[in-house]
Amino acid sequence: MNFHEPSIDYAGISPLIALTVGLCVVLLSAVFNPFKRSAPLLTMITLAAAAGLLIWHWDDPKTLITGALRLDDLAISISLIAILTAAFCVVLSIREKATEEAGSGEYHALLLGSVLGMVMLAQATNLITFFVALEMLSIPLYILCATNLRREGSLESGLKYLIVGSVGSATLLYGMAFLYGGTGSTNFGGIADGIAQNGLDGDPLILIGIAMAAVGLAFKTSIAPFHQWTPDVYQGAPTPITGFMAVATKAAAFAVFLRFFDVALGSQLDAWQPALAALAAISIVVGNVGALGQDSLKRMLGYSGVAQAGYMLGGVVVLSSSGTSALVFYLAAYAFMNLGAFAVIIARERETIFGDDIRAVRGLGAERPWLAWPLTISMLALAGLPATAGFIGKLYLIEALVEGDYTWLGVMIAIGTMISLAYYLRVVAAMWMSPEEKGAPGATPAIAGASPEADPVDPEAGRRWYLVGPAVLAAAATVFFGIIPQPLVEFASHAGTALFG
Amino acid sequence: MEEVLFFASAIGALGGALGVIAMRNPFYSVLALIVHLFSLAALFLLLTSAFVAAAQVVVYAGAVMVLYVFVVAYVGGGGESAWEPIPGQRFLAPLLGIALFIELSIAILSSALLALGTQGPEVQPGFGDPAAIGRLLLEKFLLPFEASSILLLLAAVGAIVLASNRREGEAHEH
Amino acid sequence: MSSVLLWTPLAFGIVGLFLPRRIVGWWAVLGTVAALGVAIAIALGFDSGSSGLQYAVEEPWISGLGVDYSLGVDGLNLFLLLLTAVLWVGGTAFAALRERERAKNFYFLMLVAETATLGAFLAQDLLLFVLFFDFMLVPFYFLFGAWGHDRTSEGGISASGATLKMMIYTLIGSLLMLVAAIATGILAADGGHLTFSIAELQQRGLSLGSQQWIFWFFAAAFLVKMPAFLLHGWMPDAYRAAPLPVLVVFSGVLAKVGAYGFLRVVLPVFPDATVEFQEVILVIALASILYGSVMAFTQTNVRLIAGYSSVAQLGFITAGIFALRADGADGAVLQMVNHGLVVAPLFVIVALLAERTGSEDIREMGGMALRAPVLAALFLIVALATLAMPGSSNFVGEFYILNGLFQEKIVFALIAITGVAMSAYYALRLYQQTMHNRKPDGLLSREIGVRDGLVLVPLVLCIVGLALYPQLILERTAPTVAQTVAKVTGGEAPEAKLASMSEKELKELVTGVPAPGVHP
Amino acid sequence: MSATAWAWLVLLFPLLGSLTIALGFKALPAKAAGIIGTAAIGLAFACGIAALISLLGDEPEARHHASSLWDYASVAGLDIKLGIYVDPLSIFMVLIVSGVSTLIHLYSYGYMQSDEGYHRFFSYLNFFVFSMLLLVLAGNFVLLIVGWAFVGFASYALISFWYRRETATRAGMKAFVINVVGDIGLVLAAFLIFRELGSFDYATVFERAPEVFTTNEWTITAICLLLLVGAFAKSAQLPLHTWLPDAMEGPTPVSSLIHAATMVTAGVYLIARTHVLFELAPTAADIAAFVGLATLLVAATMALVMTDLKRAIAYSTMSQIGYMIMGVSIGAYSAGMFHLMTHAFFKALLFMAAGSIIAAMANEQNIDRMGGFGKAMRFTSITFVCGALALAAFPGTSGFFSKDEILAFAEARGGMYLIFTVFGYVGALMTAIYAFRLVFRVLPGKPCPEAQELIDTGHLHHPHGAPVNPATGEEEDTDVGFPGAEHHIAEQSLPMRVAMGVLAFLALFAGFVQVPGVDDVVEKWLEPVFEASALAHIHPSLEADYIGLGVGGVIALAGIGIAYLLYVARPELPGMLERRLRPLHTLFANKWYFDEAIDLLVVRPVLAVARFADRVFERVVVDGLVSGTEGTVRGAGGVVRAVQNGFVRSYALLLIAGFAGLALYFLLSSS
Amino acid sequence: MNIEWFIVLSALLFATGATGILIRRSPLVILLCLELMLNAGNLALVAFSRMVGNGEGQVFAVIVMVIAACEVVVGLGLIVAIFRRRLPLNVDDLRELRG
Repeated sequence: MNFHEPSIDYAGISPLIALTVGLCVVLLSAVFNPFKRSAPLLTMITLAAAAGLLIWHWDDPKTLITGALRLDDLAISISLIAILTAAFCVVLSIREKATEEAGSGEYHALLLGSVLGMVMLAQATNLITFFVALEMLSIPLYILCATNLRREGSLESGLKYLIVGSVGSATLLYGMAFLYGGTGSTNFGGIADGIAQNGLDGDPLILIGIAMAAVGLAFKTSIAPFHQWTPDVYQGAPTPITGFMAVATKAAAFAVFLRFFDVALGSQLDAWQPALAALAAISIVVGNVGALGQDSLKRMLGYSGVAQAGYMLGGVVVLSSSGTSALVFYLAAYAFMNLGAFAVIIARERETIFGDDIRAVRGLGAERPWLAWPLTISMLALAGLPATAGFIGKLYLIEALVEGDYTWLGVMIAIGTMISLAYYLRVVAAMWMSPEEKGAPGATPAIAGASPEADPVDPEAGRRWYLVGPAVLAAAATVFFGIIPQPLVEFASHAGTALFG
Repeated sequence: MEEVLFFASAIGALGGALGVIAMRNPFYSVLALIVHLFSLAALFLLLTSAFVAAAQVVVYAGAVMVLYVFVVAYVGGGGESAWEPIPGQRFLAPLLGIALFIELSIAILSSALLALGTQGPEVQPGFGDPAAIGRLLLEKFLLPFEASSILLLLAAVGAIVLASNRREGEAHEH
Repeated sequence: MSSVLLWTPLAFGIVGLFLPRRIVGWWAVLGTVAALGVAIAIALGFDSGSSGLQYAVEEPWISGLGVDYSLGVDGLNLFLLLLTAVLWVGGTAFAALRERERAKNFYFLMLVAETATLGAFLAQDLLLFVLFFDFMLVPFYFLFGAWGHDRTSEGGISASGATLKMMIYTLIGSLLMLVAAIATGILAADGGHLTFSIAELQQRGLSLGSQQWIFWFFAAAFLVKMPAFLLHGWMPDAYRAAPLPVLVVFSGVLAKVGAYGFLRVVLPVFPDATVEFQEVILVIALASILYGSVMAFTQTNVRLIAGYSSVAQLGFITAGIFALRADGADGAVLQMVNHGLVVAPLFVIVALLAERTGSEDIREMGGMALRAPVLAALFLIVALATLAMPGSSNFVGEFYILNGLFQEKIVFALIAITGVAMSAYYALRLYQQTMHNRKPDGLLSREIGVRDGLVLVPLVLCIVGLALYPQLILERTAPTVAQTVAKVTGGEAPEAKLASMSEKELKELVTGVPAPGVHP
Repeated sequence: MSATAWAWLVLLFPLLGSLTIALGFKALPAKAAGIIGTAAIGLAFACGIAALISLLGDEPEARHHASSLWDYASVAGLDIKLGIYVDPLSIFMVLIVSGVSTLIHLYSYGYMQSDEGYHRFFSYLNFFVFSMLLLVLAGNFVLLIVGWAFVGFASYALISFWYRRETATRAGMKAFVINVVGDIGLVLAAFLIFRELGSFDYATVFERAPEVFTTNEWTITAICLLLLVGAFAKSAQLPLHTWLPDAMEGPTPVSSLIHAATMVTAGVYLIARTHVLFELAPTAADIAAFVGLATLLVAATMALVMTDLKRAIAYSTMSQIGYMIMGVSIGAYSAGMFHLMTHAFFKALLFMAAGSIIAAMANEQNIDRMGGFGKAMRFTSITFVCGALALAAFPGTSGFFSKDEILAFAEARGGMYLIFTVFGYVGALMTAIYAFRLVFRVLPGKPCPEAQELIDTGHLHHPHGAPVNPATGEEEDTDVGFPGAEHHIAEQSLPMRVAMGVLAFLALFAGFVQVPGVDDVVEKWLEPVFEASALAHIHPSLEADYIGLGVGGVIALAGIGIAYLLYVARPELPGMLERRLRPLHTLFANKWYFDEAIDLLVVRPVLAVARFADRVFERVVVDGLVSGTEGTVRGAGGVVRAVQNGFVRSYALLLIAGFAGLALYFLLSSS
Repeated sequence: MNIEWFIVLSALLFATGATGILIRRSPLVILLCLELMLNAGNLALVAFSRMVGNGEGQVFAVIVMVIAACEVVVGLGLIVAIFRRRLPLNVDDLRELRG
């Protein structure tokens, strides 16, 4: 029998290769004692290499291995966001209990695996690749969430994530099956053609397929009503992982969301556009009202993540170049805002007994300005106040929405933002407008953050470079792109044109 | 003849599935699943996909289920109480199941896709045999294939991380 | 020049963060003075004849989104800029005379606030305007919350609560305005080149349908900021929470931004909707006047008396704008400046009184005029200006406003003018209860100190100066205002024509009735 | 130098005086303040004379000049200049105002000496004179309003001069608010004038009015009525008069200057000034006249029963202004102004005399406690009597001629206007009675303790404790410059004597400038102003004049007689009458319940609304708006969190349910 | 035998699996139910692959099996970890995180 080896553009898949190799190396480093401590470093190198290789392909789109992947600026920009987030996560994981629990090597290997999945997902143009990548993204996360083995919350979050997540992917799979059945192809392009050829425009089979695919993706991007895992998992997971999840997963999922719904299902726009718009509106409301009065900061950010996902979904709904650009811009901004916040939360988790409870940041303004300012900026940015990247992002999104005749969704964003002020500013007020919380060590600890086996308090955590550094960096970026957004806008618009010529 | 086989295995699959969700004791559920899997394999054969059927039997009924049995044996599969703490769940769950089934069937039956009503086109003999699938895996779907292997690796690592207790000691070192 | 004015305070603020905390206060004052200098320079170089933009700056900012960094000065904002600069000097200096913790942050925020406010006045790009308009709040949020007064002991709410309320309340409008602004740009561009330049948008124009909803989104933002009747729920708490030096600039300037927004954006860009909703807005304005006045004379807290009186005052200003006549609008602009100039010293005085009596309740004050005649005299002048005593510039402002309203909508004018009578009562009551009548025991009445005097007296001198020569403002404002109003009423009134017109023709133009005795 | 230049100086000096005293209150010694103040007004008077002379230089019909310094507020077609208008009428007023003021300053120089607020007093006083002169010289309605409001403020400041007296501050507030109401009337009138005539300038307005308006057209009537609101508020005509009696809380010189001689006559001046408009709106003019008449009578009745010396005189002021308003409204312009002048003299005088008595009584104003001052304070008593005579229109005194001219004119117009003549004489009778009621109650009879002390020792000091406020009985707070124990007795302070002396002379003899058939200085002088008016040319025949004078004289004597009968010959009679006419007496004594009525109709409703707004509306609606929305949002949050119940299975349930819903939607939307 | 029969059957299995997840409380059984759902997907894939006559569906199915295996492994690992932590093996008792 004859076997034609497929033509493989190794340059094109070099980022994937880099990540894979790095993954294996890191894993091995865990085995050989001399390198035990080198895992973070190796991971950083891997990420840097991958990033470099991706940037190398900036602005020359190509299709790889028999249409399994499409490496274009959308994919690259999203991958870069994911990698950046991962890098932050690595730094923030230094001295994190979870790494010791899981073993530094394994921990970082899993992280890299997840990143690999994201990078692949961002490029996927084929149902099978899509599904595999999605799973490769998720499964390591299921594990990572649970890596703080001594904490019930961590395990619980892992299990919840696994169960609900698998239901999501099963649904997605089933939807894919329908789409494949309807069109006889697993390629996004092929699907589009199939729909046209078989005259399945608006056919129930296809539409249900779309619905199921939408559910699967909505789950990953934590769009209400498929969001319920989000607060619990965010709260339970080790905080660096939460930060990573919050941003990177969304980014990757939105990338494939855009690609899939544009390339494969663009023709069914009329059918799914209103539905997605409705979902966006729902999650804006649910996320924002849910976040009100949450004492656990991570949980609050979880809900806010739901709301933010709602805003971003708007970028998908209008399915336009500007929509895509807006979405990418927002994701980038969102990365900075969130990571800044999480960095500070981690620092406080380690130096107070309050874990991620809001009490942990009381009086921070006076006590630790270098933590207070970044957190403040993050909160204001998430609330979309001017002079931060968050404002520009909202502006960009709303502009796209109005262009796409979805002004009412823009208004929804405005309303959501109003509600969101109530909980974002609550944190700011706690930092600047209330005295520091004095709690005797061993006082009844707060929610998940510090469970019975609370980690030993490190009173200097608030001064460690690997916590303050990232926080300040993220905050600086947030403000910088709020005042000089042009470069980031350029970056994002590439992604837009990549998809819409 | 074909019909008989279909219905037989369909009943087997469905019965197995129902068994899974009906059995109080996880151990029996596992057994029910195995039944289900075997009947699925049979259905695959009816659909002239030998390789998938084979994989089904080997991977699932073989490896995975064994793993299950071990775990059940390890954690001890005590039956669960019939008490339902979530209000409305017991009532809504089946309802949703039925709704789901109805919706999906409607989608299938009301679809304009004519091919659904056929047995499918005539296929050349080699269809679905290991060679064909293998070629596809190595040519068109090389990437997913490789990727899934990496995924297996990750899963393994994860399983170790979660299940092994070697960290217990180390955790207290520093 | 505009850019210099805009960024000077911020620059000083940033530098201030790295100075020793002893001198940071005076450094901040220096910054505000520098800004004032620039503002004055601008005013001196201002060509009072023209109605066009001067000192215009236009750079692309976010080309991808069609947002430009474009500033400019004209008759509408010239004096509001001056007002801002002046009041910030006053407020900052007054603050600098007193100790406060976390001084660096305080003065940094003060200066940030000034830049933001100046930006709102200077911006000539719709989105830039919205951006600054929203951003103004942020520094004040911190200033109120972190340095404000907790009223929980008095059955009120905490400073952070009050400021949060204010924030959400005012942003409700602002965010809707953001959407509306974007919609304006896109609908106006209608597929073509996207721009948010206000001047450009005026040319393009929108369909009545879209104007109608956009109008209300903008109106919401501006009315809340003022605040207008029914939307003023945030004001009492915020005013009671705010630290007084901050309140000086806040109530002096920020409220005006709302009114200014109507003139700058709403009238020229949404003329049809403006005409359509004229009465509605007028009704709101009237309600504000009456309600504000009535509330002002039931209150016993000095801050609230001032607060509600500004509700009434802003009602007058709005009414003047929506008389949609040149004189009404001229009066409105003049009155914005006047009100800023009276309310600011008013709060300085309130601060001084509070320091002397340890209370802000007029029932616990009185009889201070004896030992503090100078303070009393200054207060008296301010009080009289507040009640728009004829002979004060405030009177001229109200006179123009009411005249405009009277000629256009006589009934509204008749109702509005009752507000004048009430203002006489509450303003004088405020003065009497504090300075006159029996002096409660244990109240120490002390004369105003020289350094505080240096803050207060210049402000009062501004009032007196304007009282003697309000024309100073009117003549520089008139051309731009005439043009703006002409946009709405349709009549074309470029300044060239205005200038060439004889006085009698002008009267015809304005009053509409042919001036008797003119027979061409 | 031109008349206008002098006029500007007239304005300048009082302003300068006021500012110098105000700014230099620390540096200047007390006496200096008094001297500067008096001098400033004196100079103003001198400049007034100069202006008069330079006016005399022009042809009678050319005796009006407008002049303006700079554009005050002149854009968008409202051109408002800082301009004055000089003509015989304004100069006439200038002379009265500055002249009387000079004397009163002189008086105050002595009277206020023991007062802590000496500087304050003089700077206020100068400021008042400046405002009043601004009012009369204003060249357009806006400036008129400015002056109008300034005098209002000055009177407020001086009424509540002793600002730690609750009664004083309250009275001040009352006066101010009522005056603001008046201002509003004027402002509205100005708007209407602008709308019809497109200008605020006197010259333009009076020139165009006849062309634009037809007689009694509603607009012009409205304008005049609005002007009247202003006039009534300022001149204490019904029903806006209630502030005037309370205004007596102020120091006596204030009462004599502002609330008798000058400010309160502004209404009269206004009507005379805008007579062009009023003649176009006869209805309005008649309304004014009737109000004047009503005030005249009502006030007289109150003056009959008042036991408070100053308040009694205040009511007489109201009543006299009633005459003037009546006069100028029916067209007796020069007569009205003439009465204004004479009244300024004798009323100022009366107050001064009363003042020195009250001072001697340590601010006791109740005439029941007085008596015997005839012997104790001879000079004062004489001047007091002179004033009373003039007020009672005793034949030959100034009041005699001026009051009579008005009534004669009314008679000459005939028809309905005879009413004014008849009731005018009724008023005159009452006037004579109450004037001499005061005289007989205060001067003759058994000396009261103070008087006795004065007779014995020749000077006064009050050992008996701190003074109390006669109105409320609360102890006075002396350190606000409330006159202390030591008092200056008019007799012993030269400046006061001079002032009173001069006025006494004028009160007696100023009438002779205008004796029917003999000379008519005032009328001649004012003629150019009113020549355009039709009414001004109506002249009572000479005999009519003399009959009138006769009647007037008789009535005056009768009144004095009655007063003598009641208060000297048969002192028990008043009590009897009082019991007989109980209801009438209570009505009069309670000032016809005007205060109560206003309180009930205006003050209470407003306060009720205010309380409602504060207690109910703000809490329920305004805050409700907030808390309502907030509640809904928080409630929604509660729901979301309740659904987030931690059961992974219910999460899955929601997920699948969501999918089912979505699928349903898609199925429905499928073709 | 027509294809739609197979698909409808798969739908039925899918629904069954879903119901199972909703009503069972033992994580072990829930994992089994997940398998049911995935298998339903597989059945659909294979059936469709037969219908359209290309092997892609079958390949997909094979890969899904692998993935399913991975999920099972991880799931079981979690269960063991939970067991180690002496926590009840009942998803209803794992609700420290909520609200």
